Amino acid sequence: MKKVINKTNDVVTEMVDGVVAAYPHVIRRLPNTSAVVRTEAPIANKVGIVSGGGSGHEPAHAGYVGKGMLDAAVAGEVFTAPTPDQILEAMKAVDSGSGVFLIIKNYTGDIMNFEMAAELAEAEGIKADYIVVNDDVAVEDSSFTTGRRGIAGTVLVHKIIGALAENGAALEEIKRVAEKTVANVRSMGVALSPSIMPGSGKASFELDENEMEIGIGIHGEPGIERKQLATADELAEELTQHVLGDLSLQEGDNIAVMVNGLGATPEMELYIVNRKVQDILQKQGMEVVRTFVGDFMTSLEMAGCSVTILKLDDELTELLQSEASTPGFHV
Amino acid sequence: MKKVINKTNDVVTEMVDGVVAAYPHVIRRLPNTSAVVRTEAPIANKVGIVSGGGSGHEPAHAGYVGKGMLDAAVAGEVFTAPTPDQILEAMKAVDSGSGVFLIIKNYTGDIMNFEMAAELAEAEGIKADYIVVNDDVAVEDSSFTTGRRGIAGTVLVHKIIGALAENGAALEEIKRVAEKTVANVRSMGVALSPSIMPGSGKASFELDENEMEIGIGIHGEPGIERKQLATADELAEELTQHVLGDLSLQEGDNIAVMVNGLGATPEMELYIVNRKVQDILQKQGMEVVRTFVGDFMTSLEMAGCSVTILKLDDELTELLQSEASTPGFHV
Amino acid sequence: MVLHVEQVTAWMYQTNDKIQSNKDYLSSLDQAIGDGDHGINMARGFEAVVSTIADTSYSTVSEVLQDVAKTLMSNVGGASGPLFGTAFLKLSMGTKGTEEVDYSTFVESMDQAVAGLQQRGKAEQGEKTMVDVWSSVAAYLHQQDDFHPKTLRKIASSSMEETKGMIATKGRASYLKERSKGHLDPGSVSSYYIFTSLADSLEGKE
Amino acid sequence: MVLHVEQVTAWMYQTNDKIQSNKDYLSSLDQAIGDGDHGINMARGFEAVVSTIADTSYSTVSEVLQDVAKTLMSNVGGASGPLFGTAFLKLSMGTKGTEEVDYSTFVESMDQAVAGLQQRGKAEQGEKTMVDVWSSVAAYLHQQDDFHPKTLRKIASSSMEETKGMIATKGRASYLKERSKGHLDPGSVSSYYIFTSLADSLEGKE
Ligand SMILES: Nc1ncnc2c1ncn2[C@@H]1O[C@H](COP(=O)(O)OP(=O)(O)O)[C@@H](O)[C@H]1O
Ligand SMILES: Nc1ncnc2c1ncn2[C@@H]1O[C@H](COP(=O)(O)OP(=O)(O)O)[C@@H](O)[C@H]1O
Ligand SMILES: [Mg+2]
Ligand SMILES: [Mg+2]
Ligand SMILES: [Mg+2]
Ligand SMILES: [Mg+2]
Repeated sequence: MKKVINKTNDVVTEMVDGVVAAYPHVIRRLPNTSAVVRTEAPIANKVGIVSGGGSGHEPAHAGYVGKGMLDAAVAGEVFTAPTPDQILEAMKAVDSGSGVFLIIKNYTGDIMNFEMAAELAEAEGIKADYIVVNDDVAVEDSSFTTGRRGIAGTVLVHKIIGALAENGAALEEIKRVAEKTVANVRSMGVALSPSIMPGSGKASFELDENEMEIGIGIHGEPGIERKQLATADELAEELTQHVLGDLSLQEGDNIAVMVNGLGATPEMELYIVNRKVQDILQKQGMEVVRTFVGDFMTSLEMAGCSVTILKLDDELTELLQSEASTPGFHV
Repeated sequence: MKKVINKTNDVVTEMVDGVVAAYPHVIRRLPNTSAVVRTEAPIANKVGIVSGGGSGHEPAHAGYVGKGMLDAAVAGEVFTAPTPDQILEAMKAVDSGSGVFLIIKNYTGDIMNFEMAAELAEAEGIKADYIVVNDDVAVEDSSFTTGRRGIAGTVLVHKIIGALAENGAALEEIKRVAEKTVANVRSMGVALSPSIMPGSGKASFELDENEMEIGIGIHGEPGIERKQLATADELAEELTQHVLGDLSLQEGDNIAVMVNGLGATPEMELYIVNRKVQDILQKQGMEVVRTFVGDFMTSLEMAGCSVTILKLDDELTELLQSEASTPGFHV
Repeated sequence: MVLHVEQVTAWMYQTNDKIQSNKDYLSSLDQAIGDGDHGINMARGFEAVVSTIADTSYSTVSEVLQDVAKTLMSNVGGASGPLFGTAFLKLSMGTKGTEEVDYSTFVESMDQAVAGLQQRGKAEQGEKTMVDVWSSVAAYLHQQDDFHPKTLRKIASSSMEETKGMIATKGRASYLKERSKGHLDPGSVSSYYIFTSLADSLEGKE
Repeated sequence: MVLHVEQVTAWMYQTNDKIQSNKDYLSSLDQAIGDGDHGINMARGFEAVVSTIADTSYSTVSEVLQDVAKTLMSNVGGASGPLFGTAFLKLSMGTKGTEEVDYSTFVESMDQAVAGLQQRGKAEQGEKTMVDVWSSVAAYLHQQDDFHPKTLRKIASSSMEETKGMIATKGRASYLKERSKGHLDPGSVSSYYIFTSLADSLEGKE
């Protein structure tokens, strides 16, 4: 395990220190927590937007704290949802009296810890509501399953909801738009190599020299198929078609696109994938309003990428295009 | 060799297509070249800023084309300086009559191709000048050597010079500030694993399971020492001290810092390094005006990072802090 | 038999010992069908539990259990943190008011713990989660009128073993569908350590 | 002997054949002391050269050499592109005006090629670059009064082999300092292919 770290137990706390040390004008760390909040928080008359989850997905989530996105991000241990008390501290720090909205990815651990935090916050008189993001079409969504996982599409939910909150929208309004956004965002990823947990030094799964896993989860959860490594065009085609297949899009629809690197894949390769993704979308008559290419929701040093499509109406388009200025995301 | 590509011969041209397809509102590709220029170029009364080099360093260089940075970037084949004719096309496309300024990294191939392009441009009546960036303190700088290599510090030169050109500065003024910037920027990197050339499928060098190479070049050129993998703090200390040792800094000096990922290293680890870098700088009484952490000048899928410090005076501070809005860099 | 403060603290020390020495084993179980952190999570949690307990003096069993719950809740995270936290919180609430806890009070509080787990995690028995061990132990306790450490161990063990044949439909292992079969559920193995440690402490081990 | 258009085009076809079949070898030489792209660069360049030549009809040697120069310049990149481009451009300029090129004209243009290389790359002999082969060949040609393909081959080969013992002080290999010793210089090996191919074409091979 070749990692640039100190003690494996300290990776999260030292990482949070390093993030705050990089952007002291944008964010600060809440004492005795691994939560990071905007320096200006709480902002009067603004609903506080809080996200978070296990670490290892950087720049998610601390990198998205700032103007037009999150008011706070709570970092759990590597691949482990943060605890309710930490989330509660973040909620308290960003609540200006207008309430707090949580953006949660659909994993059992994340939901339970964030829900408990919301209950604790409400017990302390803080209005709280939340959305669960479940964009990963690799997982079947039915009442007999735990449902689709939340992956890179979450970043676009941060963007949309962050813009809305920045405009001063009320908690109910935020909930409505969040539901609409989640209903319209879909993603799917592929892994070429696993991530390695700093704690155990173990790979999250094993792949042969010529294999890839289609539909991978961002913690190494299994996908839908393990097969021979394909070309960039074949991969782009497979991911994009899966994603499109789960969205009812029509010619001329406005969409946003994200080609997300999982950590170790060079940006060169992400752009080669994007070339084909855009080609497919153009042939289908889609109007791509905005594209994001880069490492946005990673899985430590996993090699691979994901494709996300968000279907836009006028309201979402305007929110997507409005200013966001955070360490990890700019519009 | 697990790469998300199509044909190895097509990686550069497809990558350039993918970049342009992602940001059609910011950049366009010059027909029959691998040069990318700002959509608005040439901009009246503005010196055109052109950079470039071999591919495999993404987001360098196409990612830095846009407001407040480059007017054009020319992509060579992987790790191979672009040819004079391509550079010339880029120069012609961005020249508004105010001349063109080239930012070149100090490698034999880059210098020769860019110099030839400058000669060709001057033959066509375009005023041209250039700067050679040589920030890598891992290499001895003497008249008996080819001198220090240009690495991540180049991105800060793009930023400073881009801001100056955006303000309408003349070519001579740009040359003066470029020389000052290059005289004050120093970097050093470390590799934990090599990059792999798509063309040959070969690793750029070999490292044992527990080794690292201190002072690595961004094409896998050798550094100053190969040794046992160290902790993040030890690495940060070693890189930072080398860089500081080559800059005459005094307590209270203003500096900018870049912790740059070489490609495959998770952002988490870059932040852990940054924590220590900032700690060292603070203890030495430095005023860190701005920090950049991320993948800015990569070497395909190389694991590792570099540390860059730019010593600032008032002029450079103002230029550093002014707006830059490009796909790969924001201030 | 009744439960004293000393037995309950011994229970926690025992649990911590087992968790720490099986940390890698638990993580490897989770690596097979989850994300590989269960051992790390539980080791972090119970290390915090024993350090809290060591620093505090308690007069009731309920107080010990409340500290256990709070410490797990704020140190474990993931899926198992809120679940074990909830389970111990319910045990604490169910045993409130008395210095010692008699058998029937413990059995009732176990019912509440199982209900709490199920409310939090929305899992039924048979979904290959820790609920399988907790509800089996609770059901077994109902059939007795006092603690029997040996049978308690047996029930904890057999219900843990049974998760091996199950297909996960809750938690991270559920993404594997049929492929989750043939692997033990990590949270059930931790729960097994918890109940064998209870048996140990009832037998007087410290 | 004089050089005709046919011989010069044959020279280029021969060179391309050798470069293509030694592409991986050249890259592996460059991998040892450079960045591993020399074979790829040269293969790309000479593939373009032969395709340009195949599509064009020439009346003078100089015209062929000018197309070679331009094609290498705009297809190779890196260090070797401008250098080989410059060398062939100087050969083209030095052989201008006549349909056929006689020996002394060729020798003079080789001097100009070496001077051009040195001006562009700032390298002297002994710095472990292609200059070592080009200047050795030029010096040898001066000692003769006609082409001797076999000795030409020998000189090209020995000067290429000599780079093995040198420490690089120019180009990417210079970063290795002493460690560059014991490796052939890739650009010198390509240059060797160029001059053995010239010998081949002088012997009538196509
Ligand atoms: N919905 C649920 N109800 C009850 N127990 C669950 C549920 N989901 C997961 N678990 C338990 O949690 C264990 C995994 O815990 P852990 O690995 O620490 O958390 P995570 O899955 O978040 O990484 C599983 O083995 C299972 O016993
Ligand atoms: N300054 C120089 N003068 C002459 N030849 C040089 C010089 N620098 C490099 N070379 C030649 O170029 C060759 C390397 O070419 P190539 O690998 O294609 O370019 P790059 O080094 O840019 O990757 C070296 O083997 C050497 O012969
Ligand atoms: Mg986990
Ligand atoms: Mg090269
Ligand atoms: Mg787990
Ligand atoms: Mg080379």
